Amino acid sequence: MADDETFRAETRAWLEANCSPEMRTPMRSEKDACWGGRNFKFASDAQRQWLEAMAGRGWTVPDWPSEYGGGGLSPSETKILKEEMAAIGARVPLTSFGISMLGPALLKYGTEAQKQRFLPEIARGEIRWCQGYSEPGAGSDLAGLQTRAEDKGDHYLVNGQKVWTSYADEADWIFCLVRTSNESKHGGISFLLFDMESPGVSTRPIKLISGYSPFCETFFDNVKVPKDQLVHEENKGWTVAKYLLGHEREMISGMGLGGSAGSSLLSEALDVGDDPLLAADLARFDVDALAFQAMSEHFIDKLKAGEAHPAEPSLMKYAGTELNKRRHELLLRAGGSDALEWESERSREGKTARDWLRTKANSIEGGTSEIQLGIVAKHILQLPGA
Amino acid sequence: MADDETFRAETRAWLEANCSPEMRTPMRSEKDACWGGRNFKFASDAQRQWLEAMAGRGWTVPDWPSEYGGGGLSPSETKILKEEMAAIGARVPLTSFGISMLGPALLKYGTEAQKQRFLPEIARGEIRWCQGYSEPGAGSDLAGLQTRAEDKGDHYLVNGQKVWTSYADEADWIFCLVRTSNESKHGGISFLLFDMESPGVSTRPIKLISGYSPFCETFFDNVKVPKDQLVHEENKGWTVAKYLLGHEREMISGMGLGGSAGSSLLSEALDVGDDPLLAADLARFDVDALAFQAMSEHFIDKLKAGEAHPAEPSLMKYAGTELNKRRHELLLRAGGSDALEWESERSREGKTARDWLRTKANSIEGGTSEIQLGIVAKHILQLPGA
Amino acid sequence: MLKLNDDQQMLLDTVRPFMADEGRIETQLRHWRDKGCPDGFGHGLWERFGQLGLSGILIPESAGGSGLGQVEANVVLEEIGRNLTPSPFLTTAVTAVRAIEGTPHAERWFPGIVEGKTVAAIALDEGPRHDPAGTAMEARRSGNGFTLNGSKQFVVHGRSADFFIVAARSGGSAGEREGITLFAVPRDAKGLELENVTLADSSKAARLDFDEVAVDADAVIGEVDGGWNLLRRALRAGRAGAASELVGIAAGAFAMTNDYLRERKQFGREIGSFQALQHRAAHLYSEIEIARAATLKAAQLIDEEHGDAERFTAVAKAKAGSVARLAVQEAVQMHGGIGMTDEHDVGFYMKRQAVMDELFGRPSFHARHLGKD
Amino acid sequence: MLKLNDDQQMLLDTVRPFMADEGRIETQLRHWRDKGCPDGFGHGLWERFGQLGLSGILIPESAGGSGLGQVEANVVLEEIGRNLTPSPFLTTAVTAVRAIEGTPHAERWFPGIVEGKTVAAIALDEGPRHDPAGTAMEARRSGNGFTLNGSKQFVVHGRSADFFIVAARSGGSAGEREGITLFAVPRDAKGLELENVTLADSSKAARLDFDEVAVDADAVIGEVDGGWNLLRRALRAGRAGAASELVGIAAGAFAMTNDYLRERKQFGREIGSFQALQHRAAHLYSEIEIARAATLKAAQLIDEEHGDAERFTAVAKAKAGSVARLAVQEAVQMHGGIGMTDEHDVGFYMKRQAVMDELFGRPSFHARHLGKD
Repeated sequence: MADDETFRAETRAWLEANCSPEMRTPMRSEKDACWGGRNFKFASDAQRQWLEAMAGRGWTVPDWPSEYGGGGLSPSETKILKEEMAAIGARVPLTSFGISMLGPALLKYGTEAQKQRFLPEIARGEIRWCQGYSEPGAGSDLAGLQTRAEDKGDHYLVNGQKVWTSYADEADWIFCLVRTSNESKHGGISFLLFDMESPGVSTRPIKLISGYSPFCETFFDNVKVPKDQLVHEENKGWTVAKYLLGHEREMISGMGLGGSAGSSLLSEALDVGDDPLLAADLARFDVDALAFQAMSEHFIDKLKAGEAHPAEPSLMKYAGTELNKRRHELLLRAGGSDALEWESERSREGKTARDWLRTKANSIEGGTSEIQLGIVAKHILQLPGA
Repeated sequence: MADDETFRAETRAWLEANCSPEMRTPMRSEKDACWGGRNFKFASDAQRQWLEAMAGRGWTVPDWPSEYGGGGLSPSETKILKEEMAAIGARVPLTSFGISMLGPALLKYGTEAQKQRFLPEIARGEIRWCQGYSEPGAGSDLAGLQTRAEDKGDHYLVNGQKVWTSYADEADWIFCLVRTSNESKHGGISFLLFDMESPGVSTRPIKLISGYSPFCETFFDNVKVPKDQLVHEENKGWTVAKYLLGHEREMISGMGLGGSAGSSLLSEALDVGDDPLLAADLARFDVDALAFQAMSEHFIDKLKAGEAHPAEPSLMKYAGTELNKRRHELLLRAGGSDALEWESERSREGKTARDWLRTKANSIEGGTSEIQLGIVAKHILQLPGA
Repeated sequence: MLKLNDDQQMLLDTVRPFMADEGRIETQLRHWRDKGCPDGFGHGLWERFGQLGLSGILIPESAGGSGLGQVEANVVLEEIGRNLTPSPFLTTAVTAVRAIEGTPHAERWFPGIVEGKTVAAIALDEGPRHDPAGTAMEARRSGNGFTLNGSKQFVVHGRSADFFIVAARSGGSAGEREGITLFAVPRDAKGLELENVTLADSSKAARLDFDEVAVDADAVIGEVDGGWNLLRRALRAGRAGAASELVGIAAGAFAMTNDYLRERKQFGREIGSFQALQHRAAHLYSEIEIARAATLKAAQLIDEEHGDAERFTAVAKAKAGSVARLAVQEAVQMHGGIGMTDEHDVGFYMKRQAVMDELFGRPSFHARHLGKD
Repeated sequence: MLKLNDDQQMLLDTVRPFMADEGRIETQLRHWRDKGCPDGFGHGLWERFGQLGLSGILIPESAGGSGLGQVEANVVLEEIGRNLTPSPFLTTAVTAVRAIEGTPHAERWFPGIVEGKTVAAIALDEGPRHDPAGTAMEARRSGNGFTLNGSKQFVVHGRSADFFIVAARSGGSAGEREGITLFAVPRDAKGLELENVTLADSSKAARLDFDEVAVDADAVIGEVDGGWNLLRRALRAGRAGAASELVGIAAGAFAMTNDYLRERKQFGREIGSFQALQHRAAHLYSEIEIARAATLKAAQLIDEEHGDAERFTAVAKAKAGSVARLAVQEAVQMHGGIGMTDEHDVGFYMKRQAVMDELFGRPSFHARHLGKD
C-alpha cells in the first residue's frame, strides 16, 4: 500500500508535467480520438506529444508486459493510473482495436515471434488494425463465414468478402477469420493477420442511416498471406475469435457505461419544458443508468477477481447497449423539433439525431441483443435447447 | 329502419315495465350475477322476476332461434335490445357458460334432438353448465388430455380428471373433452355432455392466491355417459372445442373491454397524491384503454360483417387481458398501503388486492398470452414453423 | 360501424396501388433526397394528387373538391405513411383546408389546392415543443391591419408554401386560449425571412422570422382574438391525419420486416421461425391494429362532429405515435446490420417516424391533455 | 471493491442455509398464516436470530451486538427475501437500531434486540403513500413533555412492538423537514389505540390512533424539531435493507421459475426450451443482477458514510422494486395455472413484493427524489 501511494504521487506528478491542457479537454466525438497508424493525421502537436509520452512509458497499454511495449504495471497500479488520468480529465492517448481486441488475443494465443513483432507496434500506435469477422449473409451467424484461405505451401491464398469492417479504409492491417476447412462449421475456421496493402485487398465504405460511413465492405481477391501470420492452430481460429469477442463485448458494454456514467443525470441535465411524462421517463432512466453503473463496477471487480461467469459479458453487452439506445431516444425527444434538424449549424449538423441513429446499431454490432440473451439463457440459466 | 324504430320503442317500454330498479343497479362482483341452475339461490325476488321476464321473451339469448327458447331477433334488433338495456343500466339477466360457450357449439354441431333437449333449458337458466377442458399436467397443451372414454356399446365409460373447472361444485352438467382414441393427438378427442350428478363424479374446490375458490378439480370414476350425449362425431371433438374456444376468447376479450370501457378514465378517477410518475402511467394507460375500446368496436363490427380473421379473437384476448392486468396494477399502486389491506372492512375485505391477484389469471385461462401470440404469428403473420 | 364503408373501401382500392406505384420510396423520397431537392417533394406528384381528386378531398364539391371527410383523408394518409411519400397533402389538403374553410380565404386558395398547385404551410410552433396555447408571437394592431413580430419553427414545407397560416397573439398572454388570431400571410410578405431546414427524414421545415411584417385586416382568418376554435378545428384534422400517416409508417415498416422474417435465414432456418421474434412480431401487429382502429374512430367522430372527437383524436395521435416508434425500432433491430445502411429503405421509416411523432404534438403531449389542449 | 469481501461471503455462507432451513415458507410464512397467528411471524425464530448474532448485527460489540454494517444486514435481508421469512429484522434490527443508536434509548432497548426478544415498529406514514416530510401528526409541548395527537398507518409489526418510533411535528408545518421530532413511545402508552391489520402477504401492519398521548421529555429521540436527520439515517438503512429484501424476493421467484422452466413439459418439450421464454428469463436475470449490484453499492456507500449514499439508496430501492415486480409477474405467468393456486408458493412472492414495494417509499417516489427526500 505504501508503494501504491508512492506510485500514485509519481504518476500524478508525471501526468501533470506531460499531459497538456488541450489533452485534458473532453473529446466531442470519435473524430477527436487518436487512432494512430501509418497514415494518421494528428489533430495537433499536443495530440502527438501525448501519444509519444504515454507510449514511451508503455502506458498506452499499462498492464501489458514491458517486453512487448507495455507498462508492466500491476492491477492496482493500472487502476491508480486510470484514476489519476480521470482526475485531471486526461484523454485516452490511443484508441485502437489492436489494444482492445487483437492484443489480448495475441498475448494468449500468439507465438513468441508474433508477440514481439506485433505488440510493440500496437502499443506505440504505429499500426492501425481492423477486424474481419462479419460477412454478407451471415449476420449473427458469424461462424457461417465463407471467405476461403487455401493452403499454398508457404502461404494462404485468401478469397472472399467481409462486411462491417470498422474503418477498413483507414486501417493498416486486418485480423481476419477465414475458412480453411469445410469439414465442420466452427472447426474449419482460422485466424489470419495481414497487411491491408497486400495486392488483392480493396475496400468500399458503407453509408449508414446516420449519414456517416465508419464501416466498409472489404474484398479479398487472391490475397497472399504468409503462414507465420496464422494465429493459433489452423482450424482453431474460432477459439481465438470467441476469446476476442468476449473482449469486444466488454469494451462495448464499457462504452455503454461511458455513455452515461460520466455525464450528469438526464433528469437534471435536460430541459423538458412542460412535459411531465417525459420527465417521468427521464427519472426512471436515471435510476436504471445509475444501477447499471453499479453493475459495471461490480462486473469489473468480479472480472479482476476471476469470479465473473464466462457468459457475463453478454449480459453486460445486452444491458449496456439497450440502455444507451434508450438514452438517445430520450435525448431526441427532449430536443423536440430542434433535434430533428439534420444539416443546420444550429444543430451541429444534426448531431442529436445522427447520434440517436448511430446507437441503433449498438444492439446489433458485436452480437445482437437476441444473441446475447440466448447466451445468457444457455450458459448461465442452463435452459434446455438454448 | 322504420321497423327498427318501432322495435326500439316497444323494447324500451317493455324494459321500463319489467326491469325493476334493483336490477338497474350495477353488479359489484360476480357474486351479484344470476347464474341459474337447479340449486341456484336467487339473491332477491327482483332477480328471479327479471330472469323469468326476460326468459319468457327468449331475451336471455335474443339472437337464438325461437324454437330453441331464443328471441329470434335479427342482428339489428339484438343490438337495439342491448343498447336499450345499457341505456337504463339493466343487468344481464342470466350469466351462463351455456349461453356464451356451449349454446353456440350446439347450434353449430348438435343434432336436432340435442338442440331441442338442451338449448331451451339453457335459455331459461334451468341448467347450469361447466366446462371440462384442462387437465393437470396438460396446461396450455389442451389437446394433450388423458381423460378416457371407453366405448361400452350404448354408453361411454369415463375415467380421469379435469382441473380449472369453473364453478364445477355449483354446476348441473358438464361439457367435457375426453380421449376416445390414441391414434392421433387431436384426432382422438370427443366432446361429451353429462350430468354432474352422475355416479362417479366428484369435485374439489381449488383455493386461489386471491383467497377465493371459483375453480375445482373434477374427478371421473367410471362415469356412464349415454351415447346420445356425444356432440358431433366421435374423435371429432377437437373441432367443436376449437369453435367453442373462439367464443370463449371473444367473451374474455369482451370482459377485458368491459373492465375499462364503462368506467371513467383512470387519470381522472384516481387520486395519486404527489406521484407524477404514477400520474404519467395513468395517462398512458388511458390512451391504451381508449384505443383498445375502439379496437373492440372495430373487431365486433368486423365479426358482424364476417370480415374478422379467424385468429383475430386471439389478438383481442391477448391485448384485452394484458390491458386489464395493467389496469389492476395501477389500481393497486394508486391505492398505496390502503390497498394492501386484506381483511379489513375498510378495504372491503381487500377487494383491490384480491381483484388485482385475480387478473393475473386473465393471461393464463382460456389460452395463455404466449399461446395467443403464437396463433397470431402462425395464422395471421404466416411466420414459418410457428 | 367502426370500419370502412363500401365507398371508403373503393377509395382505398384506388389509392393503395397509386401510392405504391407513383409515390414509392425509390421514385419519390430517395429520388428527391439524392437530388438535393430544396422542396423535399415533387410538384409533379402533387399535381397528380390534384388530377385524382385527392388534393381537394376535403374541399366541397361546390368549390371543385371531392367533398369527402376525415376518414377518406386518412385513407390517403395511411398510404402516404406506408410509402413515406413526400407531399404537402397533410399540411395543405387537410390542415390548411380546415383552417380556412368557410372564410373568404377559401375562395382565394381552394382552386389552386384542388389542382394540386398551391401549397400551404402552418406556422404555429415557436419552440422545440408543440404548444398552441403558448403562442406568444405578437400581432399588433396598426392602421387597417396588424403588424407581426416573432418567429416560428417546424413550418413543414415552408419554402414551398404559397401562403402561411400563422397563429399570433392579438390579445391575452401566452398560455391563454383567448387572444390568438390566425392570419393568412403570403410568402412574399415584406419583413418575412425564411430559413429552409432539412430534417432527419429529408423533409423540409422552415424557420420563419417576422420582423414588422404588415398585413391587412383581411389577412385575418375568422375572428380577431378568436382564432383558437379555428386552430382547434385545423389541428384536430392535422392530428388525426398525422395519426393515420403514423399507422401507415408502422404498417409499412412492419410489412417490410415480416417479409424479411419469412425470407432471411440464419443458423440454417428462417429467422421468423425463432419464437422470440414471433412473439414480438405478433405483439407489434396487435398494437398496429389497435392504433389503426383508434385512428379510424377519431376520424369518424370528427366527421360526425361528435363531442368525443377531440379526445379520440388525442388518443389516436398518442397511440399511433407510440406504436409507430415501437414498429420502427423493431424493424431496424430485426433487420440487423442491413437495416443500418442507407441503401436499405427501413431506416427511412425510423427517420420519418421521429418527425411525424413530433408534428402537431408528441404522444406525451396528447396522453396528458387527452384532447383538452 | 464492489463485491462481498471474504468475511461477508462467510456470513452469507452461514445465513443462506440457516434461512433456507429454519426460515422457509413451509415452516414460517405458510405455517403462521394458516394458524392465523396475530403477529404474523414466529418469536422462536426471532430468538434464533438473536442466538446467531443477527438481530444485533448493527449494534456495536460494546453493547453485545455484532458491530457489522449495512452490507452485512443486507446479506441477511436478501436471504429473508428469498425465503419470504417473516421476522421483525428489517424494522427492528435495521431501521429502529439506526434511529436510536447513539441516544439514551439505545441503552434501554439494545439488550432485548440483541437477544431477539424486543420488537420495535416505525410509526411514520399517515396516509396511503410514504411521505416523511409530510408528517403532520401533532406533538404539543405540555408540562415536562409532549402530547401526541394523530394517526399512523402501515406500522409493520405494530401489534408485536414493545415500542414505537413515532415521527411527529413539534414545529413547522407539513412538507417541511424542520420541526419533526422522533419519539420512542411504549406500546402501553395511555391514549394509544391499535388496530392490527392483515396485509395481502399475511404480514401484520397496525394502524395507530394517538388521542392525547402524553410522553415525557426523555421520550424524545435526539433533538426536538431536529428529527429529520435521525429519520433520514434510519430510513436510509431501512430503504437499503428493503431493497435487498426485494432483490431476494426477485431472486427467489426467479429461481423457482427457472427450475420450473427446466422441468415442466408442454407440447412434448420443456417449456424452458421455448425461445420466447428464454429471452424473457435472460432479460429478467440480467435485471436482477443489476438490482443486486445497485443495492450492494448503496450498502457500501452507507457504510462509508459517503455523500452519494442517499442517492444510491434511492436508486437501489427504486430499481429493486421495479425488478422484483417484473420478477413476480413473470414468475406467475410462466407457472401458468398452478401459480394461481394458494397451494403453490410462487403467489406468496407476488404478494410480498407488493408490500415491500410500498414500504419506505415506492419506486416512483425514489426515482423522482433520487435521495433528496
